[in-house]
Amino acid sequence: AAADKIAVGALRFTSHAATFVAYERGYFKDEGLDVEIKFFQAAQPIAVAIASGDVDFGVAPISGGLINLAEKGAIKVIGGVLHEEPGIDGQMILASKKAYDSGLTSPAALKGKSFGITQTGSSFHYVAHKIADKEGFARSDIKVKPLQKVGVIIGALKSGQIDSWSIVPHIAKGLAKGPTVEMIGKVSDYIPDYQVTTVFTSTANASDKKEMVKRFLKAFSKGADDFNAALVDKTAGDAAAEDMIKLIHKYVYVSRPYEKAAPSIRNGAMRINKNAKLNITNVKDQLAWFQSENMVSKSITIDTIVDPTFVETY
Amino acid sequence: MADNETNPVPFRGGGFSHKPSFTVWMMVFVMLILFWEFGSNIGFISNLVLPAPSEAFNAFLQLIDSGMLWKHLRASLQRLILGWTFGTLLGVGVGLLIGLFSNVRAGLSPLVSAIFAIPKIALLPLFIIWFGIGEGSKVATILFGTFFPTVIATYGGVDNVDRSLIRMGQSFGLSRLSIVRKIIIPGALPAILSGFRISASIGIILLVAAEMIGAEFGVGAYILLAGSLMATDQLIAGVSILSLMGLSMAWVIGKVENYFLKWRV
Amino acid sequence: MADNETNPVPFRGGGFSHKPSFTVWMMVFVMLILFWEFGSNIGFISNLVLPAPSEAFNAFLQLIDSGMLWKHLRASLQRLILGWTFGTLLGVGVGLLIGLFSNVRAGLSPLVSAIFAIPKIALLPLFIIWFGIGEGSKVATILFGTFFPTVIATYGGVDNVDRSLIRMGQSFGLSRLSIVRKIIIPGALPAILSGFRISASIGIILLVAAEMIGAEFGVGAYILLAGSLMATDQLIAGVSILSLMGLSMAWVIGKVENYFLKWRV
Amino acid sequence: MTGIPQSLPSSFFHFFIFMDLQLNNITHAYGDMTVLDDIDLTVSGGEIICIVGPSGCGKSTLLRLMGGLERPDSGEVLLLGEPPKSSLNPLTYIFQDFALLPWRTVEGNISLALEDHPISKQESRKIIDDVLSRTHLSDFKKAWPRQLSGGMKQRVAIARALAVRPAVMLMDEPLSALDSQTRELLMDDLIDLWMRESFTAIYVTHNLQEAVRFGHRIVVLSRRPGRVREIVKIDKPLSERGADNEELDEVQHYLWRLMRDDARAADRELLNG
Amino acid sequence: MTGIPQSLPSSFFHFFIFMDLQLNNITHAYGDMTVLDDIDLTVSGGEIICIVGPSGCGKSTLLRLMGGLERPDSGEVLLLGEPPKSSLNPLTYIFQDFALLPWRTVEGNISLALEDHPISKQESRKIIDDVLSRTHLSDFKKAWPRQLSGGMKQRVAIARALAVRPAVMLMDEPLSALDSQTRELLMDDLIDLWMRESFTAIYVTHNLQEAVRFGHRIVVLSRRPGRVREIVKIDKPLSERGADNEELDEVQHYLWRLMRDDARAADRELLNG
Ligand SMILES: Nc1ncnc2c1ncn2[C@@H]1O[C@H](COP(=O)(O)OP(=O)(O)OP(=O)(O)O)[C@@H](O)[C@H]1O
Ligand SMILES: Nc1ncnc2c1ncn2[C@@H]1O[C@H](COP(=O)(O)OP(=O)(O)OP(=O)(O)O)[C@@H](O)[C@H]1O
Ligand SMILES: [Mg+2]
Ligand SMILES: [Mg+2]
Repeated sequence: AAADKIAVGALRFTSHAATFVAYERGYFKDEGLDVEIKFFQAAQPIAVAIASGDVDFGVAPISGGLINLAEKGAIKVIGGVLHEEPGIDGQMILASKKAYDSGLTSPAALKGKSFGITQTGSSFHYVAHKIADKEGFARSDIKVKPLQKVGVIIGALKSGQIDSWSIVPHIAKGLAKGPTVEMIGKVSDYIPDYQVTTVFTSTANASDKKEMVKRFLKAFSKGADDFNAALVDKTAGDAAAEDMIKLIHKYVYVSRPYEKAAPSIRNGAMRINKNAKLNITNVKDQLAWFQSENMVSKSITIDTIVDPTFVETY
Repeated sequence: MADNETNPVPFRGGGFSHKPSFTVWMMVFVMLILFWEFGSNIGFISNLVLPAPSEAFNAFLQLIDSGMLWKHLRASLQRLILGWTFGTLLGVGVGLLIGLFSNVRAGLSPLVSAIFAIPKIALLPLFIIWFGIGEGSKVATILFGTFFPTVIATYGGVDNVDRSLIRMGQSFGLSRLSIVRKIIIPGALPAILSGFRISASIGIILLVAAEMIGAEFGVGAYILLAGSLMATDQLIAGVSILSLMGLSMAWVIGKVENYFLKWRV
Repeated sequence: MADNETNPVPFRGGGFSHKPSFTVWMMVFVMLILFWEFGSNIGFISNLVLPAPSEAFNAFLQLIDSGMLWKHLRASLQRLILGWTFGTLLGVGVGLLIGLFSNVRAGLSPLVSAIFAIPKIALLPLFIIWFGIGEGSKVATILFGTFFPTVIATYGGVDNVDRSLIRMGQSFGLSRLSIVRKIIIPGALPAILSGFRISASIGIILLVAAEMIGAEFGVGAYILLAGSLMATDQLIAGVSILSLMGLSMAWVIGKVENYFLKWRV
Repeated sequence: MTGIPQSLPSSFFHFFIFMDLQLNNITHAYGDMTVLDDIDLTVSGGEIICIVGPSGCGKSTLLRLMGGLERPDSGEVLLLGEPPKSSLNPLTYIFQDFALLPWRTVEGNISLALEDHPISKQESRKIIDDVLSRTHLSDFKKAWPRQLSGGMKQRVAIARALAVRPAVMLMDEPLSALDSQTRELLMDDLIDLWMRESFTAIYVTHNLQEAVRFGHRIVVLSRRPGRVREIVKIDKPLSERGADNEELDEVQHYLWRLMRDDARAADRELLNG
Repeated sequence: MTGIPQSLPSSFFHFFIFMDLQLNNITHAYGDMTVLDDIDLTVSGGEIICIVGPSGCGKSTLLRLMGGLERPDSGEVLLLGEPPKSSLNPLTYIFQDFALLPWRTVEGNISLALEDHPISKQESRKIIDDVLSRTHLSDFKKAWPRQLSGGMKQRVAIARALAVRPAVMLMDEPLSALDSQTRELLMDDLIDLWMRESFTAIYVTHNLQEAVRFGHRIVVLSRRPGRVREIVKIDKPLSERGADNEELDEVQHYLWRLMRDDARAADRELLNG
């Protein structure tokens, strides 16, 4: 039979590596999928493109937009991708040197401080509120500052215009090495088992082409396994790691020479869930948070968002 | 003498002038809204991204009810008015300099073209460093965005002023300043005002970019949030507010034109 | 007869015309770059967001070396040229209609002000639905963005055409079309070309917005990526490419002006 | 001594047919300032009517009404007879302020009037060359209007009007910016032309000498609001109106007195209130 | 019957002082078309020079050079004597194309010339009222230029020039768009003015009658390139130059023949190639 033609939306980030690996190593072909990767500059348009039928699969964090599109019956979350688990470096909480010197040495002191986020309703926003909840002060006591872009937040943090921020480890470590930023905590202390990103598809695919979706997830997981083995668990040896970095460099940091790109790719590697299993407990928590912040309708249930029939959930 | 046919001289003149008609505009507007509502209802317009106007209107009512409208509006209007006023004032000033002095033109006009083409969004990190994440960077974004089109419109207008009128001014020994104030600026005014129409709209558009940075309130912030939540009814409500702002600015500029250009036919 | 003082008649004329000077521009440009480099090196300009020009230049060289420059440029130029050409053509057309017909003006000119003020970014989801994620939506973004300022510049220009020349055309029994082609368009041309300068820059800016949607290549995509990777040197390199594009467009429009407006002083 | 250059194609102005123009009770006002008050006038085909009157009395306005460029507030302007086929633009103006397109050369300004008609390129070039040589502008074919002197601009306007072979000419001070000898030459030219083709003309002028030289009838308008004060008929054929003609001088003096009295009355009014 | 209105403040034109103007070897070209060729001319203070010459011979260009609006390619224009203190703008133009600002009313166009000087509002209003009444435009104080007839525009230009109390007037066909009686009135006005104040004037005209009426000397320019062909001096004082003056008629005819010969020569040249 002729291969199914599908399009996968991706960003040029290491977190999308599973797609690239599955594509480069022919895992999609093995499953009879003729994949075309379509690149985007932000996660949001991928969701819209899936809703409009231009793209079949995408990887993105749970966001208000995703939930609302799901509510409209356009998309379904079918699996998990990035995940935080104990024992592995996860997202870190940072403070500007200025704030640190004036007493912001642990997340408990965040009350009344400003916290950088990209957008209202983004994962950074969620993290900030979870910290407030756990430390026992009102969410509104953390002053979130939407700054749109990671680069902008970094600038603002370094120059002390915001007091704090949370970010993936390789960026956090890089920043903390400098003189202007200090590390003050870990996100995993506040959100254990954080399901950072998920893989999703259109509702039509999830309900009518279940078999094709399964094949996609199979190939995708295989790519994830290779990636984890090469760069996260480092069980595959240096040569495999090198190969993996070279493969990813075709898609990420392309405009930089390999020597410069390699460390960034290596340090940026985070675990991708095996078999795309999904921490639905955390997804529920995220949904509840969106609902408590009035960003999505209170009547939405987890079933509206997630189709749990494809992968293991817990 | 040939035949006896008698005809009135055919009227060939007239035309090429305008009577404003509010009815026509209302008709167009109402028809558009009806078409849209109808299209949404029969599914001809996908509800996924473009909700029916009635839904958007509901979102708008909610915005009023919640009392947020005024907060958003106040914050945005303040930024817009500050940024636009200084942007256009500076723009007219620099445009005049470029229009008047060969050396300034040679040095600055390529610079204007070069910098104008830089997306404000790419400059946001710089703006934050320079102007902070408070009101400064927001006003600066709008100021920057309205400055350049005003410069171009102004020096285009100056270039188009009738040189023989300038010679007349010189012959009466008018100071250079007087010539600029009394001959060049009024002569370039139609072009400058046309530039204002453009810069006003650009200023409004840039509210969204400006309010990307640490804005709690503001129509742009409201739209950004609606966009990231894919709350299309709110998005359209927010966008409609911007449209209304655009309409109001255009209306004001129209009045200003009527007043200052009444010497034209 | 009073005294015997003899003076040449003081020269009062002249001025208010332009000689282009490439040297002045080069001086300004080189000085700016030197100032920037110097400022970066002594730390006066924070390296945090604005790398030294030399670093940006290195990133640019890398871009050339990797052979990506041409791919990015080709993709962007194609979108820009298509979008800008159709945007301005349509804009001039609609601008003429608004300038010529009272009813069209009454119906459309408020619409133009209303829609112009809508940020393209808010429309992106719509564009994806309507035009897909291929070239269509990218070209549409640029087309949309350049259309509105052109409309405004064009009807501003039409309004400013000397009515007595139109009467002359009518007296010679010229058809309405001829009057438009031979009197109104040439008369409005300075304003239209000035509008082109503005719309060209806007088109370039919108490359970034346009290439947010599923663009693999393109200067805008390069800038977006550099921004999200915080690669400021690449960001500045990308922005410089846009600047250069802005400069080139301005240069071309300058040549077109020289040709079509040679009847002016 | 001058007249039409020999090179003029003989068929060029052949098909002039008379067109009558009739003005009934024309009244016109701008705002609440009445400019023309109850003007009645019939211009027979082939007749030249000169209109004289003080500055601002409504002469140009009257021409605009006749040419259909403006609509009278009341009254009507009627055209009797079919316009001749050969005429490209039966009712043709020469504007007081020249109305040249600054973005077209001299040549281009003239061809503007021809382009809407089914004329071959070659023919049109011939017409342009002819009218330019008649107005002594051949050297300035490619010049922009801004490069022309005042008189030259006026001559371009005349050349453009001649190019369309008008059946009725509406001339608004067509020679005002010209020196006396150029004026004389062009006047002779016009008279020669009329003698061969008998076009109809309404000729606004403030030069009484021109008026008595050129007009079959001379309409004297009063101060604003313009009323027909008197119509002076001159029976002498145009061909016999050389310079130094006693009879014409007398008419001219008569006209002059007529207008001076009007002016005096105005002054008196001014003094008394 | 006309002259200066009684209301004119007697001190108004009191301080005219003579200024001499001297042109040495003036040559000027546009592109490679020589327009003025080796013009030598001295204008004494209080003298009125009329310049006549065919259309396009360089009269307006000469005025521009004298007024410092353009620089001659070679030669120099010298000014002898201090401009009088009372004069707001010693060298003042009346432009051939009026050069009115379309965005200022009649009043505003005149006040334009006054605003740069330290004059009280009241005084300036007085000056404006005076020059407007002298040009019979008082009713049109608030009118826009587009609402004026051709002649009225020209009168605004004259009024504006009079308002700045010039010591030297550079007049480019200042009466060309006016009917004969208005022209006569303004001419009388100018002559009266000159008799009281003896300003210097360079008066370009194509009306020979005006030239012999107004000029102490009449400079006849040849066809382009403009050269001084002849300078005719008229000794009769201005006050005695009424209408119907034999002597003046003779000069006028002499000038006319002079210029016609030039024109004929031109025609002959044209015919011979
Ligand atoms: N700016 C210019 N550029 C090029 N040529 C010019 C310019 N101004 C004038 N000329 C030319 O110079 C010549 C003299 O022009 P000028 O206006 O001085 O004539 P004039 O004697 O005033 O004529 P007229 O009586 O018709 O007003 C003309 O042939 C004209 O074409
Ligand atoms: N568009 C207009 N709007 C208002 N008033 C006008 C307009 N056009 C002309 N007028 C007025 O109408 C009157 C007659 O003007 P018109 O141009 O017909 O005079 P004219 O007889 O041609 O004078 P001239 O000999 O000075 O050219 C003038 O008083 C003028 O102010
Ligand atoms: Mg008139
Ligand atoms: Mg002249």
